[in-house]
Amino acid sequence: MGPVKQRIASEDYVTINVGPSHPAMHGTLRAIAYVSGETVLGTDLEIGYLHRGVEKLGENLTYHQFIPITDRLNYCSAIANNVAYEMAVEKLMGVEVPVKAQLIRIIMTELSRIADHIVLVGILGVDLGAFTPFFYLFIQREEIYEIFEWYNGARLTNTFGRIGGVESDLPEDFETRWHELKKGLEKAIDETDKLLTHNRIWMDRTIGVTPISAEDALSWGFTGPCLRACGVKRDLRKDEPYSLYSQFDFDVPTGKHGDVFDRYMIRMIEMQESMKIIDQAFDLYKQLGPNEPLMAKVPKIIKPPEGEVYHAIESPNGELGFYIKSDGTDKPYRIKIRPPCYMIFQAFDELIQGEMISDLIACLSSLNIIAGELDR
Amino acid sequence: MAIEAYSGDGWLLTKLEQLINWGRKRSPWPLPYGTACCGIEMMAALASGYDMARFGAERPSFSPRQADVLIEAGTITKKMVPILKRIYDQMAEPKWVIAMGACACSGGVFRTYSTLQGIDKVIPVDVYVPGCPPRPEGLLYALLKLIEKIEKDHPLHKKAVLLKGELQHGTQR
Amino acid sequence: MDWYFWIFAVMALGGGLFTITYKDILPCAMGLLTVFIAMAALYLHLNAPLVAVFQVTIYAGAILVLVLFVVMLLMSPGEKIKKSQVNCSNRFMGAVLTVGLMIFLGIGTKGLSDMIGAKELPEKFGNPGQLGIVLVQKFILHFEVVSVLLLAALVGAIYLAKKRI
Amino acid sequence: MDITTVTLNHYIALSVLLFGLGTLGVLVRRNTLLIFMSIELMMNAVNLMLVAFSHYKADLSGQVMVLFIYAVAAGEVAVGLAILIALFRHLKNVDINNFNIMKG
Amino acid sequence: MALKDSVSRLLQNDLIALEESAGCIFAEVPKDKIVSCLSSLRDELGFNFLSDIVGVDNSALYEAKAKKAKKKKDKEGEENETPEPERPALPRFEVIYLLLNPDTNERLQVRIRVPEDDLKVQSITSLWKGANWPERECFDMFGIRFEGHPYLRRLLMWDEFPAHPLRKDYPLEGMGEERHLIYEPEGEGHWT
Amino acid sequence: MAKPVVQRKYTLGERIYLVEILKGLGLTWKHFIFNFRASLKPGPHTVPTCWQYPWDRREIAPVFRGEHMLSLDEKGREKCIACGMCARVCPAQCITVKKGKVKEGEEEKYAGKFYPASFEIDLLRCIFCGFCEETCPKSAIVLGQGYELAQYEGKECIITKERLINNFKAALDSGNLKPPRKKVPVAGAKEKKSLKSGDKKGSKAQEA
Amino acid sequence: MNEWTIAIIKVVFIWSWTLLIATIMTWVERRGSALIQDRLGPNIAGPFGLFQPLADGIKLFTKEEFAPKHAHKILFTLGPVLFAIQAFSAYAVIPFGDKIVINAKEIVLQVADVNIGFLFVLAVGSLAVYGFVVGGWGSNNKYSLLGGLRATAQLLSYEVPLGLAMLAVCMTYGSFSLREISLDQAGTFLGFLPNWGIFKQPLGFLVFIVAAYAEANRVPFDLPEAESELVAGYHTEYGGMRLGLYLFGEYVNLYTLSALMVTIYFGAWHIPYVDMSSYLGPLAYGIVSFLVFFLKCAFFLWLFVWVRWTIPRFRFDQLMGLGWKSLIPLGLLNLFVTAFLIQITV
Amino acid sequence: MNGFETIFLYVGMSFLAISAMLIISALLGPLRPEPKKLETYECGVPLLDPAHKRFSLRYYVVAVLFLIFDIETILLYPVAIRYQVFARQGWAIFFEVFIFVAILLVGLFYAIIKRGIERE
Ligand code: SF4
Ligand code: SF4
Ligand code: SF4
Repeated sequence: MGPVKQRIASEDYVTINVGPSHPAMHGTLRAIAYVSGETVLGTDLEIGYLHRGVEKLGENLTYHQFIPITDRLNYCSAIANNVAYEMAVEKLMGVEVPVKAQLIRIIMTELSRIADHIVLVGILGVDLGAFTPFFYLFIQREEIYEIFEWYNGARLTNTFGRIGGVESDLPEDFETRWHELKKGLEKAIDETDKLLTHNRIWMDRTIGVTPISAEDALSWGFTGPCLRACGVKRDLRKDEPYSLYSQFDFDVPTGKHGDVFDRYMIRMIEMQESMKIIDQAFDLYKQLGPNEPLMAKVPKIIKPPEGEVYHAIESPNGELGFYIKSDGTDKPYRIKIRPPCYMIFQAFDELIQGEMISDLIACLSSLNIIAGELDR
Repeated sequence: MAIEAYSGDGWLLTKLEQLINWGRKRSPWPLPYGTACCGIEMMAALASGYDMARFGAERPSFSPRQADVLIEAGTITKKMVPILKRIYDQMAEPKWVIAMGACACSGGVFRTYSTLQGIDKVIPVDVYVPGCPPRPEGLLYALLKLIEKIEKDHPLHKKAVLLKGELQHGTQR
Repeated sequence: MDWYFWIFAVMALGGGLFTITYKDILPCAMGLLTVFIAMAALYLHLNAPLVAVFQVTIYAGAILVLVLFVVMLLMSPGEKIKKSQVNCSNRFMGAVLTVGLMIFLGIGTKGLSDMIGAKELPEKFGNPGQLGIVLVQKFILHFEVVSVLLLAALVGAIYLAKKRI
Repeated sequence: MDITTVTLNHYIALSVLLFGLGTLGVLVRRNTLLIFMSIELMMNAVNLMLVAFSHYKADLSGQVMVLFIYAVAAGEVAVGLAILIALFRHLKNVDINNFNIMKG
Repeated sequence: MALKDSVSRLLQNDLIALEESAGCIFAEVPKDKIVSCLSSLRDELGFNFLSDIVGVDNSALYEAKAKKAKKKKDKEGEENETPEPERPALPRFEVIYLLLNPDTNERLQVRIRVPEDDLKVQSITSLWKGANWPERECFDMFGIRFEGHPYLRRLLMWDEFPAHPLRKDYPLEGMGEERHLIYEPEGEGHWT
Repeated sequence: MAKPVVQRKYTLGERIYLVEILKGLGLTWKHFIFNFRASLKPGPHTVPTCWQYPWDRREIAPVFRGEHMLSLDEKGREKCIACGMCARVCPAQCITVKKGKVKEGEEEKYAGKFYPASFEIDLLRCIFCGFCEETCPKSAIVLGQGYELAQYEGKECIITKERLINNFKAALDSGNLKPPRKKVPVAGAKEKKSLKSGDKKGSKAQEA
Repeated sequence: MNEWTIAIIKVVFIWSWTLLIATIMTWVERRGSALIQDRLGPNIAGPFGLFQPLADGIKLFTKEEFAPKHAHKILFTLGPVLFAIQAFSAYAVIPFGDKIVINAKEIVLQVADVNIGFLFVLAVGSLAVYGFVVGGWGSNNKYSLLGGLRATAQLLSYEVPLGLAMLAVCMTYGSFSLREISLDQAGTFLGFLPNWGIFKQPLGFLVFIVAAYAEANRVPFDLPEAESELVAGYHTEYGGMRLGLYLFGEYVNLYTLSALMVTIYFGAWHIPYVDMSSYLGPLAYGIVSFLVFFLKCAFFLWLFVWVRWTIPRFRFDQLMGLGWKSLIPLGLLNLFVTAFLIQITV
Repeated sequence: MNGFETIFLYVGMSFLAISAMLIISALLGPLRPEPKKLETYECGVPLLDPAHKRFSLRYYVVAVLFLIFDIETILLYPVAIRYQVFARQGWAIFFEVFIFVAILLVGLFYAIIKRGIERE
């Protein structure tokens, strides 16, 4: 048995196996909780139930063929994965992506960020017993899917973009759709806010639950909303502005205590910030003519020069990085994915010690662990 | 027991069978076993837009004892195989399985060392839903197909045959 | 209305017998539950409806639950108490003692009852209200003392339960 | 309720029988929890007697007494089980024969 | 570049190589010095954020290179008999630590090379708590052992899995490993 | 500037539970009444947020990547030349094409010199990425809008050439055919290069 | 018609009535939740999906019934049975209308008007614990056991405030009999308000309703079956009809509690300011009183559903804290205020 | 007949109906017990340890508290029902009840201070 069990010397515990087929474990995570009464003394985590061998698969597919695989990493925000991977390869090849393509990428990434946060907030609500916000939010998520679908034909796993650009232009009715969506989103976020944020039951359930300090969070390798919830203002969009993010005006919300409530609030605010970014990006986009290039000039078969590269973007969950080593052939020599929740989930045991069983669920949901990118 | 002696097509029993089938097909409680991306689409199917509850498939029951339809949505890795099998085994009869998505059906794009190439290798599958992920409509269509299949079932007949069979073969299993 | 008495008398005795003989603890408790409910029914028969309800609320709804709680905390259903079911050395002695006790008690109470002699039941005997009046008029001091007793029990129980030996 | 043939004696008999069962339970069972249950059985027998007397003698004090007995029984069970739990922590079972630490 | 300078100044003798590839800086240090190097990088240059740990199996790369070189040699003909000055064979594995300085947003990649016959590396879990799982994963995928790791066990594959799947000699579709259906032993008594 | 997260101290209203709960109840009541009214209306699509699937379907995007089809040209000839590009580029390796040489007298059936003697797609494997469509030099293979793919048997999901062509015919009849693709403008790709990059990158365009 | 026939008719009627309400509640809950959540809910089985509960029932009926190996076979079955019996029995003393006169024979619309009235409901209600203890313990499953423990602790904790609220009620009305209490609520209070219990016991009603939600295991107090924590709580191992009994029992409990609330706090079958009996014939009056009573119950039943889909659930310690630190003091306060008011008014 | 018979009739009928339901259900449903099916469900993995290791004693404290307070309410019922009568005789009973409750409140405070009913 693991170190957790060694740590808990007292015999006063019961093990409760949470997962893999547990409603709160999203199918593939497993935590063995050592509880005494309702208090969790510690948890042994077991992951790898969704280890699909993506990295090995990447070594056997061409650079292009790997794009659809990245969709399936963080399936809540597939597009962000695509973009991260494509940008890494582009960096390796030294390709400059046309502005219009970048704008489309930004719009889509932010949309997928909203979609991701919707899943998180909705599921957090469901796990804490409030079902209705999930449904309100999912209606809007459905609208986002609709946009994706009309953009390039798939709802979830878009296989968005190509190395060197994007594969198609925004549909003509994007503007109307976006405005509709924006209205709906604002309403849904507002309703969720009304139903949850100030409800004392919700506050009791989330405030002060599984907090983490900024130092610990950094040491564990937290990134993204979970890190910002601790008060560290770190957002790759601001700090290492890739693509065109430096041109946009948006806020990076930070929390203070790093507890579930802060993580939840950060996501709620980030959704609104993302909407702002999309608006700005779309304004820029509209200034460009219809025949602006969407693709950079890249060879038909992608053969980056020998070398290695690490590139990270701010995915909805945090720093999503791709390390790619190329040996000059048309297949990557080694792809290593740095998924954000992989590092975050490690800290789960430390977060949960001394909290209660119900908090285990709340904490897990608030960390937004996506098994697909956790296990790869 | 009278039911045991059931042999063919008594009117009452046929009606009873129809009634049972009607009940079963109108209330297929799902066990949503969403392991990966397909799970998200399954959620979408359960959510407002498509609302699987209209078919009576509300109340997702995570306990296998209470569920009728195992919706296997997502990749099953080799590490997960024993768990999937166990959950299937622990479901109460009658039970059905929907394999949702390429991964569940055949392993999909993940032809790798750690992925199970199709859940039909370990548990029987009633309906396959190709797609990666299938649209929620695709899942609903599969559900409708499953309902069709349930309709054709002969619950009492099966039971009679089963009981007879057990009498003959003893308890070999 | 004899059947009423006999049904519940048999129920009570059966439940009691089950309780002290069955090998598994939780069914034993269920037996005891039967006894309690049968007793409550008998109380109704005896014009003591209030006592009957309290019997269910307190004995069945609280005391037995407390016992069950401890069962849940300390034992498992698989843990058959078969082997240690009966205290063999005490069995014979227990039986003898019990029979003696029963005879003694039976004769004693019978004598007592004969001594007091039967009385006519007044109208509305056993109405909840009357009970209250009796309680307040005759037993008000006891009433207060009981609260102290309960307090002591509460404090004692919590102290003991929290204490680690 | 008209009671014709069921007399006080019936109740006395029933009560004594129950009391006997309770005693037997206390004496022969080794599981402490069962002993507790048997004690409850005995108390119930006593209660029954009290109520029966109160009915046949047309005196409500008997019923009030029963109320107080409830309180006492509750106190007894609460403390008794607490002691049992404390002992259990020590001995890890509930067999009465093991509880001889009181003997010193 | 300022970063390069400061790194080379800080690590001085320990630095084997400092190269840049596609805008990323890779510093190579000796295997046994990794803990001290990383801790000095962390404490003095502010690289106090560990992004990830990457393991790489270079065997196929070397093979391909050797083949290429041989082909080249063959093509160039026999006149050039003198063998090329053989570089000492590089170790098979490498481990790359991806560091980040959250204040200046500089990234630094630190590389160590691990030969196949000595698959032991000092664990850096004492420096970063977050190094725990990446190291475990590295062990799982490549078989590199991290000494001093609190709980070095397979992470993604199940415990009984016999191979290290990300090594280049492991086929993509596996070698037919199946996870045994572990059912608890028959009969009672196991849990009471 | 860092945006502060909302206040975390409980106000009195929050403290006594009731106010917020009543507010929430009001909100859900609004939804309920709205949807209740809507649900009483006749017609399949009553509640605006809920699509009653078998009778009331969402509009599928014309570019949707659903079940494949093999297209015929205007003269009803099969476009596919069995070049195998799609099979090669497919990440899931689910396409099998067998080449056949067009015999004499069959020219009106096939557009090219070669034709696929058999063309099978294993839908169970396919991940609907659209790469095959994108690569096909003749725009022969197209991903249609069919999404009702569920089958009782796994082998029924391996679709054959007949079905692929039938799909196309059905789509043609119902007018659901995808619009022709639009070329993606490539940076710096001037006139001469456009051909080359066009066949690689010229992807489907979807102004619907 | 002699007494027994009437009694049997009443028993059969009210039994099937509660069963019917429970089934309809299943439907109401599903459709109601669906409409609250912008979807449609079951609408395929029968018109408006009305037969959905029937389908569920048939499904559960014909589902495999088995007890897991490690479960205690007797207790595993006994749990749901106890729970259901308890749930059904509690309704016995609650009225469902005033009275109906047929052939000059007065039939009280209540199974049994006993002088201990709501104490009977409380007593039977306190037996609900057994369903959870026996089922949870008998399943021999960790989730079930934890769910059972939670359920028990919760039920016990909230029984006290419930009792305290009732205590104040009984002080005000001087009776336990629910029929007497209902009859007392005719007319007006202070001249302008309907003479309903809620206006005499507003605080008491608050305590009562919160405790009632907890007793019924409804959100926000549905910890015992907290789906996301304990798979399905105490009925994790249950399937088939045994599960059906638990689910039914829950809805029957809801009905009982709503009826109790209506009887005590909402003027039972009285319509404010209107004295029905003076306008209507004896038969019509009986039926109207029944309908009025039922409509009032329906509101509370709907409230249960409505609240459930609006708010999140508590955590265990918060639940306990609410019960012991807020509700019990509130209940006691209410008790003393009532006592004080009575003291100064008599 | 004071109504109690009817209640027992009611209860008895419930019992019969419910048993009938279970029996019919057992007859109609299939029964295919297999060893794996009969295993305890634990999220799909083998059991880690027995379900019945000791759980927390907080539950016990709650139960004890409940027991005591239940008795308290029970004892107050007889008083409460005739309270209006007593009230006419002066404040004595009011204070009696007050003291009675106050003494028990001490117990509640003790339990809360000892943190018996919340986290341990
Ligand atoms: S089939 Fe596709 S979408 Fe579904 S789980 Fe597999 S990879 Fe994900
Ligand atoms: S479909 Fe297109 S790519 Fe595939 S073989 Fe035919 S012509 Fe070639
Ligand atoms: S859509 Fe993608 S996976 Fe499917 S056949 Fe075409 S290339 Fe292959």
